[in-house]
Amino acid sequence: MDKRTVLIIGASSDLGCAFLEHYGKEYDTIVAHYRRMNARLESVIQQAKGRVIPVKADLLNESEVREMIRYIENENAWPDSIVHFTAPQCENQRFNKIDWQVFSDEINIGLKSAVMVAQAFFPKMTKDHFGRMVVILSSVTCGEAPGFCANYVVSKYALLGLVKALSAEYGPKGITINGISPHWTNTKYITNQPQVLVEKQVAESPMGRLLEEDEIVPTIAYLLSDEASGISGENIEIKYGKQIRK
Amino acid sequence: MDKRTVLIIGASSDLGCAFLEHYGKEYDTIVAHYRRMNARLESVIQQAKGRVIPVKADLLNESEVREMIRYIENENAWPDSIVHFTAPQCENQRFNKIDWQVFSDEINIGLKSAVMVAQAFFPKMTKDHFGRMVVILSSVTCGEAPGFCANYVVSKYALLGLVKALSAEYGPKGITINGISPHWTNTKYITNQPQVLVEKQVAESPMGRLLEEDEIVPTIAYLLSDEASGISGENIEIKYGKQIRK
Amino acid sequence: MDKRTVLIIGASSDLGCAFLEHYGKEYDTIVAHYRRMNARLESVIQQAKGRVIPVKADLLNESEVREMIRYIENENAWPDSIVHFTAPQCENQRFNKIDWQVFSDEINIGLKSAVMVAQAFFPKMTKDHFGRMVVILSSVTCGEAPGFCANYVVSKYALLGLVKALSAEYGPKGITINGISPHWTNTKYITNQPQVLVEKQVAESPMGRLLEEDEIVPTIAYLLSDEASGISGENIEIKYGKQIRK
Amino acid sequence: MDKRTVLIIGASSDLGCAFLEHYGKEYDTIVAHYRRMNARLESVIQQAKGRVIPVKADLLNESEVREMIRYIENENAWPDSIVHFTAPQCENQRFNKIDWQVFSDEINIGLKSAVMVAQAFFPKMTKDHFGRMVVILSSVTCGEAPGFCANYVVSKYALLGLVKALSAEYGPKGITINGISPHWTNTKYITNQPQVLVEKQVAESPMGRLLEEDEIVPTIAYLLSDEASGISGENIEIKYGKQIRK
Amino acid sequence: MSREEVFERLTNVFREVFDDESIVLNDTTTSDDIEDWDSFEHINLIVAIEEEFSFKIPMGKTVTLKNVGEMVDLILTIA
Amino acid sequence: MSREEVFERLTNVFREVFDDESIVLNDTTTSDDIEDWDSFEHINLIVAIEEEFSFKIPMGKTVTLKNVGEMVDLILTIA
Amino acid sequence: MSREEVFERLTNVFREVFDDESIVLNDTTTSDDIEDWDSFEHINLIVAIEEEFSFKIPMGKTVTLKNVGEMVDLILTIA
Amino acid sequence: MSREEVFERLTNVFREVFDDESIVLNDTTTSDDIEDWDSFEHINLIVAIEEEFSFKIPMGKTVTLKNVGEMVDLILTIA
Repeated sequence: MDKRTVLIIGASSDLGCAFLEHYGKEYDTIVAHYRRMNARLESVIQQAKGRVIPVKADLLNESEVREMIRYIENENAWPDSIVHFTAPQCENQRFNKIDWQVFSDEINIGLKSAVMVAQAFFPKMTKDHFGRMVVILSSVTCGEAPGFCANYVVSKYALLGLVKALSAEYGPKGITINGISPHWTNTKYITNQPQVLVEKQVAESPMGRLLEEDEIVPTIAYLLSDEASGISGENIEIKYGKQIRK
Repeated sequence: MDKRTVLIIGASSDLGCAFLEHYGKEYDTIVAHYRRMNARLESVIQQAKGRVIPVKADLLNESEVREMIRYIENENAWPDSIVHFTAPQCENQRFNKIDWQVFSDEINIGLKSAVMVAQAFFPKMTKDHFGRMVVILSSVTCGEAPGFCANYVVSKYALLGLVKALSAEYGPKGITINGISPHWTNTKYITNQPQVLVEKQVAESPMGRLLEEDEIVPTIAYLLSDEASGISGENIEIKYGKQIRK
Repeated sequence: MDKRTVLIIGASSDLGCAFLEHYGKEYDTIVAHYRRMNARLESVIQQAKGRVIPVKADLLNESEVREMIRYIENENAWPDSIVHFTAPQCENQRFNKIDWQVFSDEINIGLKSAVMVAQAFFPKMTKDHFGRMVVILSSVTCGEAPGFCANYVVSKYALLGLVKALSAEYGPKGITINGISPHWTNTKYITNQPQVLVEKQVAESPMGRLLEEDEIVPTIAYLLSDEASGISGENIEIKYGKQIRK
Repeated sequence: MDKRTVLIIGASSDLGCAFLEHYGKEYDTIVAHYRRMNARLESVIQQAKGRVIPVKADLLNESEVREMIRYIENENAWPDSIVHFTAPQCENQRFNKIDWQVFSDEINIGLKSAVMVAQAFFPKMTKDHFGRMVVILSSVTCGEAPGFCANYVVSKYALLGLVKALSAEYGPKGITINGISPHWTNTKYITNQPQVLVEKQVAESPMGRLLEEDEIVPTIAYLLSDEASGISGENIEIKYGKQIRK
Repeated sequence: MSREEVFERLTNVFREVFDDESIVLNDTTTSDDIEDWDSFEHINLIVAIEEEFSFKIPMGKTVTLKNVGEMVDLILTIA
Repeated sequence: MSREEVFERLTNVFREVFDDESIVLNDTTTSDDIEDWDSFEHINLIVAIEEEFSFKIPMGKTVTLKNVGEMVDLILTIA
Repeated sequence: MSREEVFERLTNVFREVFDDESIVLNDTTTSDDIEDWDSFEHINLIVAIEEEFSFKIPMGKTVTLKNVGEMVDLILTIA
Repeated sequence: MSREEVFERLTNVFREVFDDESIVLNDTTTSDDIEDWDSFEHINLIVAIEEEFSFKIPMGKTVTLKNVGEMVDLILTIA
């Protein structure tokens, strides 16, 4: 690929910003979708000196997503790579207390936005015989799932299904799509989990701590690289990390 | 369990009828949901001599599902076991030609109906310290997925996620929930697949034929039995079958 | 099948005895391999009134295994079903402290005995177009493995590989082979684990207790049944159990 | 890591050479194990100008492996990274025609050599709070296994078990160990497969061709990198590849 | 704070969390005695107790604190 | 049916399936020459050919029939 | 090469591969008629036929060639 | 048993388990201070302590007991 364009869905998330801080320089154009602008994303945009095209959209609003897609097309910013970060805040709740609306919203924020974006940009990638997509899933899709967040588990599995389906369909055309499944990571995403839950996770984690952003984003960058052309349909669990000398 | 009540969602499907023909006798009460009555289900109902409570509902219609649930409660036919057969007809189609509506409908027929029914009846099962649910998934959830039916793959993965989430949450309460994933089976479900596709499947299948109903339903019956109390959150692939002597 | 013959490798284990106590009656002939006779197996043999053919062999000794096979052939007790229980006592140990001899012994007790027995009796099953084999694996083969028992994990994975390889090769011939993977079960097998480890397992288990034998053996019986002809190459985890009313 | 040392077991294999041709420059010292020297490895050694320490050993011969380890220690060439390529030539054969000796040899070449090398060098990695190991497995460990090469499937599963066991035990100490599972790749390894088999594989492969070395080795390099500290115990399937414009 | 006082306030916490006014606690009450006391409600219970007595239960204790007697002792020593 | 006739009717089938009027077929045309000829369109092509010439392509042939020359021969021999 | 000759040589190939002197082939013999004719022996059969008649069976055909009549036709046309 | 005595006997247990005569314990020693104190050695440590002081450490405590000060307190209260 001579010129590379990446589309980040959920660029305002901590992992989205971390990815751009570490690897934004590798892209000629960065389309950064966000719902609410924040200081960190703003500074990312500044440092990228004009290579970033920010796009605001509420993923729950279909017409805003269509609008976003049309805008990207008009800007002629066709992405060869897509990274899909969507972090619906997940509060623990008994299954029988969860309204269908909650399931439905998470499926729309996660699966529907991924479907719409892929449908919009995969045809161009097909013509170019090259494309990459990485979907941030979750450790809940690896092995045993946790209880009391059925909405979250279901929406992540639906996305995993999309990864599996599209890898089979687009692999022969040079487009790869993979998931990554990080364990609890030190981001604002976990802030509205009760502290006792966080401590429980930490106590049970192999490293005895939350993971750090820079233990997650390099794998995204690798999966987007030319070199990773052979990997598609995988769901890579990220669970360990650097051993900080005592 | 002294008296057993099973709820069949999609009892009018060939597998639903086959299950009742083989194992209906083991239940004191059978709640048979259907969308369109057919001759096979009618004869099942007759043979069961009054032990069957038929309930009509379009799973795409939330209020009809609520109505069904209310009816079952009023009949005091609380199920200790639920089998979820839902077979949205799946035509092969390129991903980028599939409207979101198609994804959405399959998710509503499959996931939403399973969620609503489980939310309605798991609390009673919890009080009884006993419950069983079996969700019919598909071989597309085992290993590599096929291309050109992303809607189908995604909706089955969403159901797999539900199986994983609920097994973790309800296992300690004596409720098991499992999936079974049959390969292509000789039912009317496959009739609107192009014959060449069917022949391709047959050619690639280990037995060199479609599977038969009686190679699928016994595993459902086993998972519903008292003896299977230890198995939950599993997705059992069914792929082989009887070796018919040449 | 008119007359059924089952071969139990490791019949003197608690699970082996429990299986025969519950399901021995379903077999016309039971070939019960053991290394050390014990009271429980003796009473099983007595109750079976002459239907049991006991065979002694040290699985670490190739010639004894050959001898056992020859004996079974001479007795004309060709098994249509094989259950492989082998429980090398597993002490926790750091990987770098484990001699290769320990790996080698476990592979010989487990994998080698399974290979020799399958090679001896699968050809006859092939001619009969019917055969069943169940290999008792372990929860260490499901998802994340534990540390500090690499020899145990490796030997169980080798057996899992055998299950996968033979299911593909013999499935089309009417022979199924599956694994079951129970979590910690209340048998003498766990007695030489330090109590603190057992308590740790119990604390982390979904039922808050060790599993009981009768939560394991029914699944073996199901997988050996005619009805289970469609299931092969599966590894069924057993992790939950009956909810004993408080 | 300031200075990096990699140990390649099976450096004379095509993938071993390809890895060194692409990534050898990233290592200050390369310990290259081989059984038979060949032209390609020789030229790799030359180009690396003195950074390569070649070591000859027959992995079937325990004392030669011990000798190799002692030699590496004496050279003070403690590896922080190990890549384990072992390619026992795999001829298709019916299970019941495969001598145990064949299983045993493959387990010794694969598993035993990996165990001995890891036991020798993981303690030093533990002290350094950093280590990497990549084991080349095979697509036979992903999903359904093929028939008629049970020895190969079993030996690869045993290695997969080692990957799982060591990732759990050494992950907290900063050592990662992962497997990669390439589909049929264009190397001399496949030369003694009958051409009809190769053509069958090609016909069934998503890219319609064998994979190329440079579609495999970059993932090895990534897993050895500092950035991949979070990934351990994974088995990454490599199945797709660059879409060569028609 | 007297042991009685702790019991009284703790009982109110339990009644709120489990939404059950009939709950009566004593030293020997455990998670087996209260049907709904599962891993989910346990977290809510911990959070509620920490609020009520405005202190943090040291990690590790939380997971295994399924006995009211121990809870009271802990509150008396730490809070 | 003459070889020419088969070519003519087959060309129409291809143009419909791939929705591309510019397609011209000859004996050496293969799936490599038509960008959109992937496993999905191949199924549609087989179905369309079977309809057009009202015959069934024997299984096994279908999967590997990615060469127009072979298609024509097959149609001439079987149809 | 006459059809008879092909049958004769092909029969020898089958007898060797399946190690069964009693095998007699005719146009309608299929993999169903020979118990041991499974996917593994099929590969060996293809290899042996290619050697015996020193020609290569075109890919795709190999997988589906489970009928002796077709084999003979193929050999006559290609070899 | 005096706190000093407990420290003395506990120190010996540690030195044996970790095979390191140089180990010196104090109230603030934690698993972070002893390189080899991982989940495996922790189990051995618990077992050895239970033997040395012939008492059983209540479940739940074992997992989180990674602080020598707590250990000593526990031993003094229970043993």
